[in-house]
Amino acid sequence: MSFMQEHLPALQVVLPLVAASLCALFRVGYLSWLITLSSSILSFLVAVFLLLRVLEQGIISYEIGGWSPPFGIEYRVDLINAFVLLIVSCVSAVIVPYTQKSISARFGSTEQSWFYCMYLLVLTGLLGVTITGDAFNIFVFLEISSLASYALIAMGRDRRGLTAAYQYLIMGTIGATFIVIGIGLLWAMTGTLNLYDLASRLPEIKSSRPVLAALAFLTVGVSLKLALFPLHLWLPNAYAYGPSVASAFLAGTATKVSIYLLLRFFFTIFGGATFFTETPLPEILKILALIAMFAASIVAIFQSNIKRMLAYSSVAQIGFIILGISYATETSLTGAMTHMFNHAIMKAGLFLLLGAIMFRLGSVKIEELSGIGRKMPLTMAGFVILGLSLIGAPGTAGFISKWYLGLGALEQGEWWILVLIVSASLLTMIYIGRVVEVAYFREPTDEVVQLKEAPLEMLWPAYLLIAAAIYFGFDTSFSADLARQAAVLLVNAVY
Amino acid sequence: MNYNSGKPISGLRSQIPKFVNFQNIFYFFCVLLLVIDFSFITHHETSFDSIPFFYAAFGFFGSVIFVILAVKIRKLLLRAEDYFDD
Amino acid sequence: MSLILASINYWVTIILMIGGLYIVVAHGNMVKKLVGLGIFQTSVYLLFLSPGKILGGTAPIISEKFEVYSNPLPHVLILTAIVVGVATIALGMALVVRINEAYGTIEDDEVHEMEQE
Amino acid sequence: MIEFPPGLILIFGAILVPILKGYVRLVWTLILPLFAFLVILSLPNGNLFSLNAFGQELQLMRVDQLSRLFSYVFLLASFIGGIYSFHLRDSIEAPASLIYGGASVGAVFCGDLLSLFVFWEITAIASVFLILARKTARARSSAIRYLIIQIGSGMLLFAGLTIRWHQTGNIDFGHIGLDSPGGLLIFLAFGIKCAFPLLHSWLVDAYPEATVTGTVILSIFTTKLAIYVLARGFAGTEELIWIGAIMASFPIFYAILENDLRRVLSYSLINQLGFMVVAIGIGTEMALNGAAAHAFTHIIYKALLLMSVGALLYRTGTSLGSQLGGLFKSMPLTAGFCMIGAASISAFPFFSGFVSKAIILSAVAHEGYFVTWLVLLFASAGTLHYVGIKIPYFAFFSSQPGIKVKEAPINMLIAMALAAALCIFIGVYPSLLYDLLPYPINYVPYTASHILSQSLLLLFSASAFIILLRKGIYPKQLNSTHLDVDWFYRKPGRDLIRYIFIMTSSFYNHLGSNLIDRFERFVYQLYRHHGPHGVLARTWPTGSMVLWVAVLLVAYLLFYFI
Repeated sequence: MSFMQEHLPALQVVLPLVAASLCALFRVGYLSWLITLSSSILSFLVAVFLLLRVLEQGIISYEIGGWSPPFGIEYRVDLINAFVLLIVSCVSAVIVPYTQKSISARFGSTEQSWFYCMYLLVLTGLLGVTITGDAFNIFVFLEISSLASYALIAMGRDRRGLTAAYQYLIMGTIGATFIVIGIGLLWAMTGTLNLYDLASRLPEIKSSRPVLAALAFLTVGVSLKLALFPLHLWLPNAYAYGPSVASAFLAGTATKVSIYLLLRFFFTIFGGATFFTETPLPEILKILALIAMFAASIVAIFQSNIKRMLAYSSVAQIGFIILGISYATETSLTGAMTHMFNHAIMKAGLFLLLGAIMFRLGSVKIEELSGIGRKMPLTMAGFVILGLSLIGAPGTAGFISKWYLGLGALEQGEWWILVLIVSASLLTMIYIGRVVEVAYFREPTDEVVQLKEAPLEMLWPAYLLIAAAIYFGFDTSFSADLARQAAVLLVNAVY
Repeated sequence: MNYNSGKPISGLRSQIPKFVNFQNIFYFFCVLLLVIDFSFITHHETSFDSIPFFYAAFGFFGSVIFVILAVKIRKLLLRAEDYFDD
Repeated sequence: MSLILASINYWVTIILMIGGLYIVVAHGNMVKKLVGLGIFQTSVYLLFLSPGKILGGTAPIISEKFEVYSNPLPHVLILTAIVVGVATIALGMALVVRINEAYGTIEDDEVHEMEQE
Repeated sequence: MIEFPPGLILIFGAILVPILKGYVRLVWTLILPLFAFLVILSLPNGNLFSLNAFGQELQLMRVDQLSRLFSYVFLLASFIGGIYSFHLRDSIEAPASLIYGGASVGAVFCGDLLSLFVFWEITAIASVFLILARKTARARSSAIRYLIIQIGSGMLLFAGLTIRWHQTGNIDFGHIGLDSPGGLLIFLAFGIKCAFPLLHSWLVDAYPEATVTGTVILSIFTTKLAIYVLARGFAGTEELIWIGAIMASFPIFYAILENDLRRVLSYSLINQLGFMVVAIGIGTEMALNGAAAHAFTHIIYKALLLMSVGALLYRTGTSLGSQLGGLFKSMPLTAGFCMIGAASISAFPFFSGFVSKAIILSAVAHEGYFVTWLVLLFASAGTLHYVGIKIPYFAFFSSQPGIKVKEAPINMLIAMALAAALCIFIGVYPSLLYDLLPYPINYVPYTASHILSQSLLLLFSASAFIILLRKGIYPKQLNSTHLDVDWFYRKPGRDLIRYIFIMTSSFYNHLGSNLIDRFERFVYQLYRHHGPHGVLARTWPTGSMVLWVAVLLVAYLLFYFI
């Protein structure tokens, strides 16, 4: 047991990786699903244990292969990435039970195995990016997860999934390469790749040009990966035309991990909140975030494909998170990290429910959904609850994060930001309201009349997320308090 | 403008015979109240409501002015029924 | 001139980088875009490798005969990066093949037009 | 004794409603308010229930005389509304009304602004379903306008409370006042729900578009909740006197012109709110008593009036004054109840409106606001015209051949009878109501002077009506629209918003391609071989995205290096 405990950080990454190769090896659909399910749940448990240990004894440092840092690769778990690990593994563990039904309906046994293999590789990559303390390792894991997610998206039902995957590939690769360039420049200046070693060496040469260039490359690269306006153009198509499961998974995790990277680079490596006050970065980020909040929401209002609408909504929500980051205070970062957590729950749940509609109806065009609330009451009720949470209605998780974001803005005396947050939420209300109106207040079309409620296997994972979205709307002791502790670490650049 | 001219009030004519008695009673009450007001009751809500027939005059002329004003205002505000529809 | 020659590796890196990006932007053929992407990635390999080379240095095998060694780390890293790059290009090519099957063309404006319908 | 926010009884109880059918549903929807009422009755005064959430201690049960009074009347109205809507077969309206009522009761007991905000938003969201359930295109677009404004009010409240919290460190809901930006925002939020002049258009826009029962339910809660919170937070705010005076007077002009009887009643709702707002602005104990009492009686008689017009709409399919008339013979009971409601709102002696309005008028006169007093007197005379006479006259007495309908359904009649009985009962035994008022009161409404002055006012005002009608001066009922403040956002505002949306989305869509266009022209100069159909002009996203990458990179580099 103590052996297991000691190697938990490695297990976190190795488990899904091994499971992925097993899937590729056996190529039996159902077996692969079982493997995926068990490894997802196990890695969720590992993440929980890691979090508990971090809370108990502080930072865990793990030396891969016994090579001590900064020469070897170090896995280092602190509160910040333990939190993100938990988000990623939790979303994954909830989604896997759902996948069986929707994937087996479309793919043969072998293809299913490949799907699960890719899914697990994405998971591996995301967990790896989060847990590793080595800059180059970040790039490798990032590419593992990205390559696998391109493949996942290309498995969509629509041929546009292929072009979406291709676009995503081009953009993702450029983003990753930018990150490598940034890392390369930092390495050239300091001679180390260990994040924490970097963090201790950088302050002396912080204002030298290569370091600033590295910062620019890292910022752009990560912004691309996290789909910050205007670098988000790959995201809507990718989420809209990929399989619903992939959309749910990626929406819940991939962008969150990229945001984590941003936090890690900005706050840990470049020295916490002081770095923010010294550069014009917060202003740029704030403006981009505000544009994202509004432009993407407005575009979302005009979408006819609900998956695309939600994808644009993701861009807007990322805007909210980045807005919180741009203030770089304890409260605003708490808001940003809580929103990361809440948004992962809400968006994953929304995409799962849409997947259920897609499964039954074969379309998620808004005009084809009229009256669906009567035929799929549970699905649509869930959609409404999560929609409310997305809007930020009190009593739901979404409210908590916007509350902290608003407070963060108020602390800086910028009450008008509060007004903007509120108006962006109103825009959210409009696009969610459109769906609700069509689903409940229009007469069902002939196709809709024949529908049955979504299968239970697809509903309960979604409802688990819905329950979480409500629960975290009332009990903030887990999400917000943990986020606050993490925010304190970030602001003070403790590592 | 394509609104109907509405229902004419002329229908009232046919009903008035039924109301004749009622109307007389109504007017009788008006006069009776005026008399009572003038002879027995003093009002003291404000300084000026003890002026004789204050309430009656206010009620009557207030209403007349109000209705005439409303008719004038209507000229400004009146639009077709489907004005807001596209 | 000597300034350029002294840091020739960086100049080459920059030229490759810009050239690669330009191809990605300017060419509508999806395969050519991937080629551009490849060139862009290659520039990064150079960026990492060139500072690792020390003139007169040798392979980092400890021996009494040599005192100056090249830094082995970038080679290891770039080996990984090349693998990643190859995988990316391979996946990209696979996607292009599938796009060609689905749309009958790999010119992105034609594909785009078909998607708009 | 159950220490549990009583509003939640209705909210949670509503979940069961869609499952239930027929009489079981009726009994359930009646038991819920009854049970909540008994719970509140058993509660002592004080802060009874607090909850830790959002890092704050939320007071969910502040029980005192004022909150008791409003909760009683809300539950009473819910009860009557439950009977009235018995005939409904759809599964949206009934639970929505219960949740709406529950949230209003919940809001009344909130001891802090944050939980108030929560219930505030629930009322907004639950109520919009009552409008949407009409299922017409007009109702749909009206509902969306309504929702946006209601949520907007909630957001203002939220912004106000955060600012206030930030300044004072607590979010207790006591007296707020206008002297801080937070207080101002909260005032505005309350003002929207209270239909302050210029902020009132949502009410007359949306209420007449709701369903038959929906309008009745809507008229009960939102605005009276606003009166309650104003009485709590802004009692004695001088500005309210003027706002209230305007509210009491301007709607009478619209009400007399409007054709849709439900819209007439919506305007009259604002006019009656005006009386309460004036009383709150005066802020003495007597005035606040008057506001509370008037809110109580008003809820009942306004519901009664809307129920009777709703019954007409239900039977005839229209509520337009120009298409109704002569229904006295076919719907005599409804007509009778309607006239009781009309007498109450016109404040005839021995009807409920009289005993509450008299307190307000006396309080206004007592504090020496003579102009306000005259305005309110004028508004009272107007009320008689547009509701007291106009509604019964055009609905039941003016002749209109060809409409032969049945009497209203029995459940509607029972509901109306209950409300009508209450109107008379309170009018005759005012002490029942006075005992419930927040402050001790020894007011005698039935003095000879009061009765006489009110009778004179009403009778002579009525005689003016008769004369004007005969002379043909009285405005005709026209199928028409009368412009109100909502014109600003429904015509130029809507066009502006459309324009902005179109501009943003096209800007957004073409941003990439335009930039590339420019870039292409630039490149074309340099490299002629690219030709006129240069690939750079293409809009496929990878190209423009990569360009964005480059642009941003350069931007960041510049910013960092400077």
